Amino acid sequence: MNSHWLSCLLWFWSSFNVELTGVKEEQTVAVPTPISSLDLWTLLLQRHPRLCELQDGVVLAVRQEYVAIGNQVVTLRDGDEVAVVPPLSGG
Amino acid sequence: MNSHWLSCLLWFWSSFNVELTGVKEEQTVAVPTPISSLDLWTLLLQRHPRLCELQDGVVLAVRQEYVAIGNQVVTLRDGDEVAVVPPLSGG
Amino acid sequence: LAEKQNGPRDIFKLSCDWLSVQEVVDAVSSPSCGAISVFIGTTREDEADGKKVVGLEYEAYEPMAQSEFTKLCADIRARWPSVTHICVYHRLGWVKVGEASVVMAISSPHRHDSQQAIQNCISQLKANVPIWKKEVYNTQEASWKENAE
Amino acid sequence: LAEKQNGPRDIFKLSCDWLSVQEVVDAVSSPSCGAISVFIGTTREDEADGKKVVGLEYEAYEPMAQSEFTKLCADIRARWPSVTHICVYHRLGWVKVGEASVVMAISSPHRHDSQQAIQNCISQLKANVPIWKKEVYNTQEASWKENAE
Repeated sequence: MNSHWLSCLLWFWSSFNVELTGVKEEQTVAVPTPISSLDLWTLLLQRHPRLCELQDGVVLAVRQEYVAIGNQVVTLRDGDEVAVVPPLSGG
Repeated sequence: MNSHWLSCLLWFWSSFNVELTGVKEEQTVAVPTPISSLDLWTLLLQRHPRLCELQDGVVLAVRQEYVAIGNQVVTLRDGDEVAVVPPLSGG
Repeated sequence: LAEKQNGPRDIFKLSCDWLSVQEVVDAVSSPSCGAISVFIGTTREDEADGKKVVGLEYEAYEPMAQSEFTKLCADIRARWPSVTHICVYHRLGWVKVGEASVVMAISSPHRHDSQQAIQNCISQLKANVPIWKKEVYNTQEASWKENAE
Repeated sequence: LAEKQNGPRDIFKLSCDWLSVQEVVDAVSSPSCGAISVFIGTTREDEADGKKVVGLEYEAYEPMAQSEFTKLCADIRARWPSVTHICVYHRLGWVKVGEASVVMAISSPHRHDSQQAIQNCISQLKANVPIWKKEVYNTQEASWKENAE
């Protein structure tokens, strides 16, 4: 596995997350890559334990594309944008 | 048959008819009653032969209720409103 | 009076003036409704046998149009009981290309009812409300139309 | 430039200001279209556990919302090729009861396409565009919502 750690722009786009994590944006998160989306989510939960309150229906967005939390492997590049996306409620 | 003749208010509501008959409203048409809607239409055609240009899709309205041209028997009362209704095109 | 103002509204207007979408929307607005569906029918730029349509001339059998609208509303309310307000404005007389000939709006607490009801409303209006249009061409000619459905 | 102006328009705006229905309708108007379907989502007067909703607070992941809207338009145009223009305005921030949170309009030459497309548009927006709302109650409390579908 050609795994290495890199820096990702971690976004908490919804106030759900802001309220849970207390931050809107983290600039300097080190993340291994490639990584399964489930491992990426687990890593985020370790940094921000209150995110577990979201649980059901949460997905990630990597480079502004939705990624379900599961076995799907994500390849990250330096500076990539990773967002935590709780259930939508627009309209 | 308890048939008798009475006066009807005959309306030509659409310009189709106005253009064909040259009148918008006739006050003093004598009509037998009861009468089938087909006979009523035939009577109108005799008075205004150019109405035959309408033919397909034309219906009558008696007291502002649609009446298909056919065997249906209409009982008219003095002063009733009878209108010739060509195919609709609202909207 | 308050009860009347808060009850369901069925509003129908035939008008020779330009139709305001905002006015029709405002007529069906209600704090109990999360959804307003609107349909606007406009005069389309069209050609027939090489002649260009420049506008439409509308005419109605006015008292019967009102009574058919009343039936139409009763039918919609029977099928979609959650429908709150219904408003239909239809132009009469000359309507030039690009302008609205009909603006209708229906409100309901949730969106599916108003969306289904508005489709039914325009279909019923075309099928049952005694209104006619004449296409007027750039050649000065004109011809009466018939709704296909 | 003329070609660009006459070509299909996909317009998306996130706005903290009151939404003008007329502006959205004008954005999709076209002489080639006989039909404009509009959907307006408004903040409904509602109660939850005896608390009254006084308004909604909207938030979006803005750049991704724009890119999801672009995908949504591509999907609509694939399903209904006759759709001409698509315009969606969505409020952000505070929206009090009775005001519109979303106004969308779709134009097409004939009505069935714009009517089906507008239903699909609001469904896809709710399912895919990263926007969230928080219900704010008369008790000063608030709770984040989740679209049921």
